[in-house]
Amino acid sequence: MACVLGMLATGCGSDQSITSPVTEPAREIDTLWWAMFAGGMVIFGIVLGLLVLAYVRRRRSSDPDRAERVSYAVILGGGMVAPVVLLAVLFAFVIRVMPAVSAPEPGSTSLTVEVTGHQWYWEVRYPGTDAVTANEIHLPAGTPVRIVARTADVIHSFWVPRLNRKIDMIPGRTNSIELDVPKVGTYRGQCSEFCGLGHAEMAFEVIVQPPAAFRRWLDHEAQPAETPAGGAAAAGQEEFQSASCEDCHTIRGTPADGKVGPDLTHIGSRRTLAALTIPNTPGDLYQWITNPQGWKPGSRMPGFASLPASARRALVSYLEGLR
Amino acid sequence: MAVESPAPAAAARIDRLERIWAERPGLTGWLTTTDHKRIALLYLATSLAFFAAGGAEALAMRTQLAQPNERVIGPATYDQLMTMHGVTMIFFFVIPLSIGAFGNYLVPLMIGARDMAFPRMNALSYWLFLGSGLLVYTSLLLGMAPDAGWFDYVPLASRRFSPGLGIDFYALGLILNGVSSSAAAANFLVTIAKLRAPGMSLNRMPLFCYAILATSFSLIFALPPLTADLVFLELDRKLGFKFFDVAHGGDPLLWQHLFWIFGHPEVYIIVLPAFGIATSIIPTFTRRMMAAFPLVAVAELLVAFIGFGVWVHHMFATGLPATTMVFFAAASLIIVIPSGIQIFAWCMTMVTGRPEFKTPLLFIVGFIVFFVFGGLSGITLAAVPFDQQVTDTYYVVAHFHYVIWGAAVFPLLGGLYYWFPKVTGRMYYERVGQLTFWLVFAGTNLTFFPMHISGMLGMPRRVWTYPGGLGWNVENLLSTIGAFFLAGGLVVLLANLVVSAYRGAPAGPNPFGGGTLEWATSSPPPAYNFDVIPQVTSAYACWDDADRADDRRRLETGELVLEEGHETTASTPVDGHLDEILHMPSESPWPFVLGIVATLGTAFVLTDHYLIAAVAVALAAAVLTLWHAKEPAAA
Amino acid sequence: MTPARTPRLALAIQVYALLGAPLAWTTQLVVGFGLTEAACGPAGRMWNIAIDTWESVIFGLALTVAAGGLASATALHRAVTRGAIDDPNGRVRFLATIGLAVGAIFVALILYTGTGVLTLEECRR
Amino acid sequence: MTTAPVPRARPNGWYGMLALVAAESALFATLLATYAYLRFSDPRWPPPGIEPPSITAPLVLALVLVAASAPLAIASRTARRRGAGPLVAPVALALVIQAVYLAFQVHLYADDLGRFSAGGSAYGSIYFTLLAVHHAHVGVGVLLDGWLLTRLRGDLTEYRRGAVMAVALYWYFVSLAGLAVTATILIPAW
Repeated sequence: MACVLGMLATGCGSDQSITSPVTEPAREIDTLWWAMFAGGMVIFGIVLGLLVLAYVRRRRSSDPDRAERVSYAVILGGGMVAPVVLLAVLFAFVIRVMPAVSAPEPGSTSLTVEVTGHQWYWEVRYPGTDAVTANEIHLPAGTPVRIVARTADVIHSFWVPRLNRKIDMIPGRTNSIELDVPKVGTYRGQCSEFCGLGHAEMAFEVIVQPPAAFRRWLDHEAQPAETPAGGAAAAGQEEFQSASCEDCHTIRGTPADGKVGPDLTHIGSRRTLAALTIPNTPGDLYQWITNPQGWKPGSRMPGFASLPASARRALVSYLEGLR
Repeated sequence: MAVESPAPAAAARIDRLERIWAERPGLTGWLTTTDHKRIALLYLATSLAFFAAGGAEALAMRTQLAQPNERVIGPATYDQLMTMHGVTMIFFFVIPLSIGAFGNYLVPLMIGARDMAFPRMNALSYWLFLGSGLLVYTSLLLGMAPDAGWFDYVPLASRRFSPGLGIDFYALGLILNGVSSSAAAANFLVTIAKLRAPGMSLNRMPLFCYAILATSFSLIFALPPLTADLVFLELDRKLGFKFFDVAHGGDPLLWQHLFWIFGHPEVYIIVLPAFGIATSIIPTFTRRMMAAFPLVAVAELLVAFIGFGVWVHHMFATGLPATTMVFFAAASLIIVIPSGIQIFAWCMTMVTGRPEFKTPLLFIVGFIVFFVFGGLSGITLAAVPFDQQVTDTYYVVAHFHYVIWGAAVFPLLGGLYYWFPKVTGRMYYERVGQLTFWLVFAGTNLTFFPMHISGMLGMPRRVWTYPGGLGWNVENLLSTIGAFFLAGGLVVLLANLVVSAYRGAPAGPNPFGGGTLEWATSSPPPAYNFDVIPQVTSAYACWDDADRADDRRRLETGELVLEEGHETTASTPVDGHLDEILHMPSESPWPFVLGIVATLGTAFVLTDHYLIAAVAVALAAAVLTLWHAKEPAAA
Repeated sequence: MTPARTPRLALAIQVYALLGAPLAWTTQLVVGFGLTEAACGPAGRMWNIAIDTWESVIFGLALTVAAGGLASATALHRAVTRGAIDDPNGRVRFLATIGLAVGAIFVALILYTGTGVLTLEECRR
Repeated sequence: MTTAPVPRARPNGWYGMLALVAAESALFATLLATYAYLRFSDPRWPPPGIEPPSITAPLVLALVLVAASAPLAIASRTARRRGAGPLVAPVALALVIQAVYLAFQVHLYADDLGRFSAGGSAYGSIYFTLLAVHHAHVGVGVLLDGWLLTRLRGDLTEYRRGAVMAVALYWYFVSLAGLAVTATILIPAW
């Protein structure tokens, strides 16, 4: 069992581990886990002990009546009485933790973020503002936030292991969980309900900032895209319209209002592309535009290898300019 | 207690029995057989073939997951492999092997009967199973296998998001498989209720039969919800019904509820026969009766019964009200008690007996280790908040592989060794057998233990690839190495059995000194099983030498030899008093024909040829009227 | 009125000892789960059903029926060990032992379920 | 006619039918639970534009179906005791009533299909599926009656004795299921 602890210890630091909680609910689940783990190891030890005892005593024959009486005692004790008591304790512990991980009471949160699952990215909206982004959820530190989880197509599951339990996004239902993150930082999450070809490449990040910095980010995010000054970026904007990108993507402040793909209004300021599949650098963006299926097989975005390289470079500089 | 050369009068009776029960030789014999032993061997061969297919799918998946960002297999192929791996291992390997092969072969022998209650329906169950397996595997060969996971959640499985025929292959194939399993379950229930040897009251029935009884109850009541669910899905996909379409009043959670009302009893259906095998092997190798016999018997029935009230623990993350979930959390916790009773009963039988750790018992010890470890991780999954963290991660994959592979397949492997002498008449090589145990034991741990860790580190299920740098790389590499190591161990195990089948030392009727009635017959048993229907006075009839000697005497006088045709005895269900002599139908081509007609009919529904499918249904009805055209020989 | 003298009653007690507690839990699960599903669902919210009162009624009924099953199993077991019931092949004693185990487990399960449902807040997702 | 004493336990065929009845009752329980589940997940039930079904015709027909299994019960008791009573006549009578019942129900079913579609809403889907499954069971039952009549010519062998009892058990189940299905279908009309 040493190897269990060893592996888990090395894993503690990892970015998506259940055993490195940051918020109150995640900590309660973590405590519940380690309690169950300890109890489990004790019981596992007892059974292993019995098996070893059976091996050690294999030569000795005991008188049948006494054997049956001893067996009945151990079976009734270990198989019925002890479990009823131990499970009652565990059940009480479970009942105590359940409210802490339930959906927030109405009115108990000061910010709401609507996250909608699509086949294979996350649409993020901030009600009360025009801010729409994708795959990266900015939150103010130390503030109770209600995440409203919906889906636009199949069932997905919103899950940031270090912050709270997962919640499924089911058509026709509005589920929600509370994220009240005390520590500033970036926390990785991933879709955890099989949703088709791109299920493996449907990750997202929760970026927790100090409240002031968050406020600045939100105001900026709500602004429509600045029109590019000139040069390559302006050429890129025409390319964006003529190459039918606008049928799938929305850029607020421009005629582009497609709903199939994510909102690209401030794509330049995002850290990653294609739901955390690739970093957001001009080179990667160029590769992505040329052949998205190479990075994310099954993605709905067609490849634009047929466009001349100069057009694709113009597109990249236009999109990178959308800070 | 060996069968010495019988006196002349007895020899004449045995010859007459052999002539009556003789089977047609060659292929037609196999196609028309209704002998439960030959049907069991058909089940064994077919389920092992599907096991090889399922294993190959697993190795392909593990190769793709060996390292981060690998591109050996694309997501389209991976999703088909992972769905087919799940469907194959559950529906075409572990249940047909445990119920079709072990159940069919052993239940009539253990209760002292000459065959199952409905021999021809028994054959039909096999041919429908084979038909459904081939139907589903045609989809893989055509490259359009189902790809929405073994539980096939809607709306991903609806026509809009899975337009191909893959999901239709899944739904119709499993409906056909469900019919086969329901027929088998009904067959077992009536056999165990009516065909027990005189004197075998409920408290003298072998514990393996209690496990099969519990499994059959589960099958009878669990399969209809799955069939209804699959019919709803097909109506939605093919005729545009609105069961699961939210815009028109439907609800995707309806699919999940109905699937898991079937799903969880299904996993107890997988593990219960394995409990039965464990409770058969342990008394033989510890030379004492199973401790607390009544408690172990009721524990198996309780696991099946409470298993129907736990299904929402698969849906804890769907946002149901806490008060709804708590019903199922409580039941999921309490179901540990029947398992606990059995674990302590097994251990105490070994502690207070004189265990001889031969290969079968080694596999059972391995089974206990995995079942306790998997059972404990199961309890953690019953704790709602923790399950809401780890559901749909590799922690759950590790749990159910420990419980299905470790706790269901290990006793099956032990059972293969334990009853190998009875089925083939030859002994397996003991030292090689123990080697295969340690290989498979190590392989299982190396493959499935690391998955606990990658699951705790947040790795979701069913991902065809994963990024590096999240601490998952080591675990996945170990699992892949373990998977190939495990495959190697299984090849050695199979080789050991195949070679021993031809070159093993001849084994007498009871090489291990087993206590149940199958050890009272020769190895391999004759077509009619028992020349005299045995009288039973205890749960371990083979250890009652007086009764067995009594059988030899009654062979002389011809009492209960029943040699006027395919005959066996029937007794009252509770107390096992001799009630009447039954006439059993003999071999017949109709089960095979009906199997083909039903499979083709399903295939026509699949390809929207509803008219031809209707013709197939009419044809099936015609075959059924001919089923007993010549009524079994009336007395 | 020892069960031996009235076989029909003895049979009824045996059946109650075996099936009383399990069926009580099944009813609690089906009715209780159905109630929460209905009352917290989109249609049910309009009828504002007093869930907790109904759940405690179901809980009470199930518990008494199950406890009755356990009690009759104990009586049966004591009667058969005292030899008051003729049991040639040991089947009645076998069923009595089973009835005790079944009764105890389902009483515990009904207690777990009932306390859990009543502790948690109605319809909180 | 066999001379052996009447066995205490029922024939294997009867127990086999009991297992089938158990599985089919699980199927009907699933369908009725689905009806209830969909009812509770949709405030407007039945959806606007679909009037609830009329009460009289389905109720009367359900009671007729229950009555139709009475002659079968008589035949079954006669078979069980190997009595001298008639067997062919009661089975034939039951077959006629049940066939007429089925004709009426199919007519009502076609009439409903004219009023609203199965693919229009979840209500339509479960309504038509539930009725179709029950009508199918009645159809199979009528075929069983027909098959039984062809086998009852000549004396009552053990096989035929079991067959009569099994078919009677099947019809007890189908008529009770008919009551449950009718009651569920008429929920909106209460």
